[in-house]
Amino acid sequence: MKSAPLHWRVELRHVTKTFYRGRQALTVLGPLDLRVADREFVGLVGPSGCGKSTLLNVIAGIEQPTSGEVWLDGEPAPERLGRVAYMHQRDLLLPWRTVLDNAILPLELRGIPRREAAARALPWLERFGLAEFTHAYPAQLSGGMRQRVAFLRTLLADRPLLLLDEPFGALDALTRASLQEWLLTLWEELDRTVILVTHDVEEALLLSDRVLVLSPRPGRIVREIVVDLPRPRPYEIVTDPRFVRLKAEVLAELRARSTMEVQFDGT
Amino acid sequence: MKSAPLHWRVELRHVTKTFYRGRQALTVLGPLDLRVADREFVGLVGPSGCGKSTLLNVIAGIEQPTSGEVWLDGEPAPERLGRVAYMHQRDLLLPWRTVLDNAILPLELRGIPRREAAARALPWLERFGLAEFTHAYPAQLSGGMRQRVAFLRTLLADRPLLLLDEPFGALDALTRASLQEWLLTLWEELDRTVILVTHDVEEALLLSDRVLVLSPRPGRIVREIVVDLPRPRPYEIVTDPRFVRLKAEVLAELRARSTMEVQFDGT
Amino acid sequence: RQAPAPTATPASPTASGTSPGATTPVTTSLEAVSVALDWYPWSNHTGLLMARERGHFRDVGLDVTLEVPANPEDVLKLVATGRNTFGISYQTDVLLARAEGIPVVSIAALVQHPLNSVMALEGSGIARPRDLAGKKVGYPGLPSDEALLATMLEFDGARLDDVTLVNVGFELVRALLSRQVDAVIGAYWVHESILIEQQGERPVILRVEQWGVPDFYELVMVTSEQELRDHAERVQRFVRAMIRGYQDAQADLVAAVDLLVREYPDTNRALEEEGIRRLAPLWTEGVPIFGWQEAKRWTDYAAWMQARGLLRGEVDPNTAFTNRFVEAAR
Amino acid sequence: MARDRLLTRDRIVPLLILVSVMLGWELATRVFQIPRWVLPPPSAVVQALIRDQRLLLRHLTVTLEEVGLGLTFSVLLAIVLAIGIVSSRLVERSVYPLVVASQAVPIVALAPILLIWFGYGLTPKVIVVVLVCFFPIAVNLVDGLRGVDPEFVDLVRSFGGTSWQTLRVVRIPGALPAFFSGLRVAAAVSVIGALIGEWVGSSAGLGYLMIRAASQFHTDRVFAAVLVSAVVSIGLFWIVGVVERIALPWRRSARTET
Amino acid sequence: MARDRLLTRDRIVPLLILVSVMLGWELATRVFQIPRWVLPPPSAVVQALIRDQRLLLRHLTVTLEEVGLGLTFSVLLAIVLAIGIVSSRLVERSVYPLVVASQAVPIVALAPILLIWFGYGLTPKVIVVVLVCFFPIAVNLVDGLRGVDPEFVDLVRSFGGTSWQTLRVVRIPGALPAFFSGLRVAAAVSVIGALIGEWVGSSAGLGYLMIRAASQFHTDRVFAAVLVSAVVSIGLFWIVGVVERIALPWRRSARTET
Ligand SMILES: Nc1ncnc2c1ncn2[C@@H]1O[C@H](COP(=O)(O)OP(=O)(O)OP(=O)(O)O)[C@@H](O)[C@H]1O
Ligand SMILES: Nc1ncnc2c1ncn2[C@@H]1O[C@H](COP(=O)(O)OP(=O)(O)OP(=O)(O)O)[C@@H](O)[C@H]1O
Ligand SMILES: [Mg+2]
Ligand SMILES: [Mg+2]
Repeated sequence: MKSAPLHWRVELRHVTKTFYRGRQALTVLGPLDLRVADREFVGLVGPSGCGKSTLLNVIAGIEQPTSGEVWLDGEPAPERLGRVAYMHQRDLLLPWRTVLDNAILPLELRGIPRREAAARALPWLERFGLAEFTHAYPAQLSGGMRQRVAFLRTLLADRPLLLLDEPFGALDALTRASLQEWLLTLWEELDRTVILVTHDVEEALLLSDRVLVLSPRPGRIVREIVVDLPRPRPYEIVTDPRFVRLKAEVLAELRARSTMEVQFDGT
Repeated sequence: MKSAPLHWRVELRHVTKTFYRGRQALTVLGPLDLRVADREFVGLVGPSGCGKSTLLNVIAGIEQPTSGEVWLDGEPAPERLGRVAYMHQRDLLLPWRTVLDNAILPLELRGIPRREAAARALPWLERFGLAEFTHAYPAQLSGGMRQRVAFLRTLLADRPLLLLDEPFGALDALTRASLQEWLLTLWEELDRTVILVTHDVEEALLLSDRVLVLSPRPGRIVREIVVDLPRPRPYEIVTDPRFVRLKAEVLAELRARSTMEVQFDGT
Repeated sequence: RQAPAPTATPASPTASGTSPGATTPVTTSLEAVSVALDWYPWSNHTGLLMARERGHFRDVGLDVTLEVPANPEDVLKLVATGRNTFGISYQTDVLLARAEGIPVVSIAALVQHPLNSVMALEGSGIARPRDLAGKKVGYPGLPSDEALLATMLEFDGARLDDVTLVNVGFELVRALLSRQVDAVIGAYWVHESILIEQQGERPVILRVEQWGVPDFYELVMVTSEQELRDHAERVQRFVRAMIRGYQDAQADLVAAVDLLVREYPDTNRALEEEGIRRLAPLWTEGVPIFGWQEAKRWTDYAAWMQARGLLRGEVDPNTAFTNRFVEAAR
Repeated sequence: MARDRLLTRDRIVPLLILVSVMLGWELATRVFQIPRWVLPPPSAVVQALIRDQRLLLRHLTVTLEEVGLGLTFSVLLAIVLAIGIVSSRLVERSVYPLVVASQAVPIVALAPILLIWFGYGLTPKVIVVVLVCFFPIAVNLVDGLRGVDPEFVDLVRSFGGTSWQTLRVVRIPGALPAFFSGLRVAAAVSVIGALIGEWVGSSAGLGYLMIRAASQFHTDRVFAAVLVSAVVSIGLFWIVGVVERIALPWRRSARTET
Repeated sequence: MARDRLLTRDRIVPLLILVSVMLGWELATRVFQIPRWVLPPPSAVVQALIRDQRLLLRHLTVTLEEVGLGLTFSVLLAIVLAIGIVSSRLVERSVYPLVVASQAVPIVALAPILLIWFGYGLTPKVIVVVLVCFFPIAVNLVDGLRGVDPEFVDLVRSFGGTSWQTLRVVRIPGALPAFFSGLRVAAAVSVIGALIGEWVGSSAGLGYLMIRAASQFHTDRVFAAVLVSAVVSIGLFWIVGVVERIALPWRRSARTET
């Protein structure tokens, strides 16, 4: 289904990121090289605090790498804000906007008239089970509803590259499954490239062409697992031996590098 | 291990909750009766927006039910603020407090001197992988780190009843497993009662004595599943046929009531 | 930017409200001029009101607006820049202003003697300046009042150091009535004294010219040198009409106060009735015609100011005033 | 039901307090024999209020016009300044100090300039009102525009929003609560701005009336005018609150999101 | 490196702007022949500043004392009032209107009362400064205390925190940014408060100096004093900014949390 990439959608060349707290330096992203092909679906897993969100920030252009370069579409892209659709880990709904107005924000920023934008968003709100809350303010939503609005907002941004940071973390299994389907449909039919950060290894394997495992801070890619399972992948695939093997592989890789031992002994 | 309860820790008697948006009424919690025994571990699952968080708010006393009564420890408890340790769905870390000061907030509120409180909190910060960030501000933490701080804060509140709203949603599998262990240890050794809201059916089944399935809004208890698996339950139990059956049962119950169909057909 | 032309007198927001100007229909032939008043309208302004009311200004082709700036000192600046054609100011200020290069000239004396005086309350044991020794004297914080008091004290064998000066801002009477101070200087014996009486107290008044201060003109009508150069004839017409106004007022004090109260309904009538009775004689006391100024008074007063350190630099008092308009109006 | 009773109590008790303050004041003036030319008893003030009602009303109209115009221009000026200051470090460093300095220029220095350049009309009064009012709005707006959650800004930037769009979509809505704080302050002090402005040469307005009444020892009238000014201040302050509630519907709805 | 250059540019350009403002003003006074007794050219003001430096310094000390005391009391008063207002609906309804009304009382009405009750010492000036300064602080503090995220309040309540603890732990820290906005405004206007206070009757202070200089047509000295006042205003404003940065370390560290 996927043809060989004409170029790399995203290319990170030896990127590192260091934060400074006062005089204390904290390197959160080790030297990291990453290439994502056009139309590829890449999953990113790694321990909490390893720099996944930072990595997405860097790709989106919100943060600049401390060293290294980010290339987009085969060219260096020192200024790359607005070139990707980025769903942040926090939902970041603007509290003074209704659900609808939050969702259509990216359209509004592109100068699309409100009527047209709303016409485009409303069917999606319906599908995402938010129709009743079109004119509600974020403070009146449940956690999962907020996340759905943020997800919709990202979809509406309509960029070839999607960066998703834990997009379904606050959703129940079913809503999650439903949104995952949407995401896959979009990806397949609209030729998107997706980088998905998730803590759910099953989710990563179900959706991705390739899963990258990051080490604890400073985050580096320690393992690349190509998910050579046929698509579409029904949920039942989780019991498929190949799937189980891949999952065990990812978990083992994560466990091997975990800094946090499971301490059963002692309170 | 658990003896028969002397009384009900928590008892909800025909509780409902209705919100008003302008003149529009929105009943989010159907009439709901619930009894949680002392030292019981109850899991709560349900579709997003069904009223789980609202239910915990009502139990904690942050919201009053629109009708019905909440009893604690065998007595009506119209004013029950401060009687439970509640971990909200959002982390709610105070941005002007460091990690340590956020964690010891409940101790501070009980008038425990800062030194003593810090002495109590520091080993936990260490165990939770936050030692390096003791004096960092929340804005400098990753999503999962924030959640860990919020969890620790709730543990330090040191109340017999724990209400946990998606406590591990932002954590990777390993960190999550580690914290789950801590939670179980605490629960068993310190005689806590736990009500856990989670979207992860496996998590619910792994940890709980009883899993309650809520219907979509307005949330009612539509199914009660007693998890009659022996403890301790290693993670491998997920492949145990009994476990698989329970999980299927819960999922089926959820699916049966889902308002959101999985739509594969049409973009 | 230079100030706008003086003819462009702004429409007062209240031209149709309290401003008296509105009552007279303005015909196109009239020339608009304005007078900056020294203070809110009081009996000393009745001459101008009369001149307007009885049509003297109209007869000479003038439409006169009266305006009250914030600070008495600002009058001279407003006149000098042409914002106001004429202004009511003090002899002291005219000399001070000229020393600073502000080109204003006095064209008529409005009051022939000082009104500023030392006031105490009866029963305070103060009957003459030397009695002030060891007492507190309130004043508005102005150097000229310090000089006046110093002269009076020295004239009566005491010194300024013997008294405690207290700057009471603009609350002279209240400071005195409340016994915060034993006496005040800077109050008019034809105005504040009456306020004191109205509160049921009896003031003791020490007039400055009786205690060593050279006699001077409390209030004078001023205009700018520019106006004198360019519109001498207009000034002449103004002075002529003004004099007739003051003559009318002097001839019928009751009508004058009536007019004041009519045009400014928030006037304290009892105060002004008594005030004009004491003030009116001073308009012409000892002079052949209203407005006359003696050169000697100007030179003596300037010399006194210089001696007291009030006036720095060279000021020729003879250029600070002119009698030619008053004389021609005779 | 309990709520209704509470509301009523909430209205009655403050009224009682107000009445007792008045009574206390009345009594104090009598017991301590405070002369009326210092502080007239409330009874005298109310009498003056009734007696001079037409006078007060006429002068009030003038003052209200100055206040209205002044507040309008203040808001406009403050918005322009604040946006300039937050948008450009250059503007901040060169203009902000001047803005602050403007708050230290007393009327003594300003009055002659205002009169010479703008005459005795409405303009100088409006300028004084603006000078008094624009500052709290501008400072609050600057702080508000700067204080928005930086992640919201990042969000808009990540969608390709320009800095102008960031301003419109995030900073300005986020700064509105602060803006209204500033506006509240401005509304309350606008009246005194007009009173000061009227002191700079005028023939009408409550400020004019006060000075004249004070110089003639009509202290009851002074306080009647003060009372009217105070009511106007409170009224404007309250109006800002109402406008704020209408302009920020999302704040009303904010409650425990979970 | 680029950052350094920018910083330098950021310092130099405003200076250039200031200089050119000065030059423009100087030129204007010459070209349009604005008389120096209306608006002295900056050269004359600077000359007066140098000539009268000792005089100015002496009076400045007095004014600074009034400002310092006034600001201190303003902060205390504002805190007490704001906490009272947000804690009790009763206090809000009975006291807040009076607080707002206080902003409409002009000095004309106040002067006699101050004079008779407090004499001519430091007290009445400090009172005037407080009257001018406490209000913006109080309003901002009230709005700030009310504006904190209600979920934070719920959090503390759910841990059994009393309303006093909620105030201490959540409301006050959350209101600090708003408090500093108010304090900034207060700092900038405190000087003019002192000048007005001195106008009520004093024997020293920049306000006293200005009135005296104005009465003698020493306009250059008036403006030298204005300049000093402006510098004090800017200085106080700046100090508040520094204190704020120290008091709110978490705001500096706030950047994209992800
Ligand atoms: N502004 C900042 N200042 C200092 N340190 C920061 C800052 N932002 C992030 N960090 C640190 O960078 C590290 C990586 O953070 P990041 O948010 O990328 O982690 P993550 O992989 O997304 O974790 P999680 O799965 O918990 O969301 C963390 O240790 C965090 O404390
Ligand atoms: N303050 C409010 N005003 C109006 N509606 C509200 C308010 N708070 C919550 N709701 C509504 O109540 C319903 C239940 O919300 P709640 O947060 O309890 O859901 P939840 O079960 O926790 O969902 P999630 O799993 O997504 O967190 C939602 O439909 C939400 O929109
Ligand atoms: Mg993250
Ligand atoms: Mg929830």
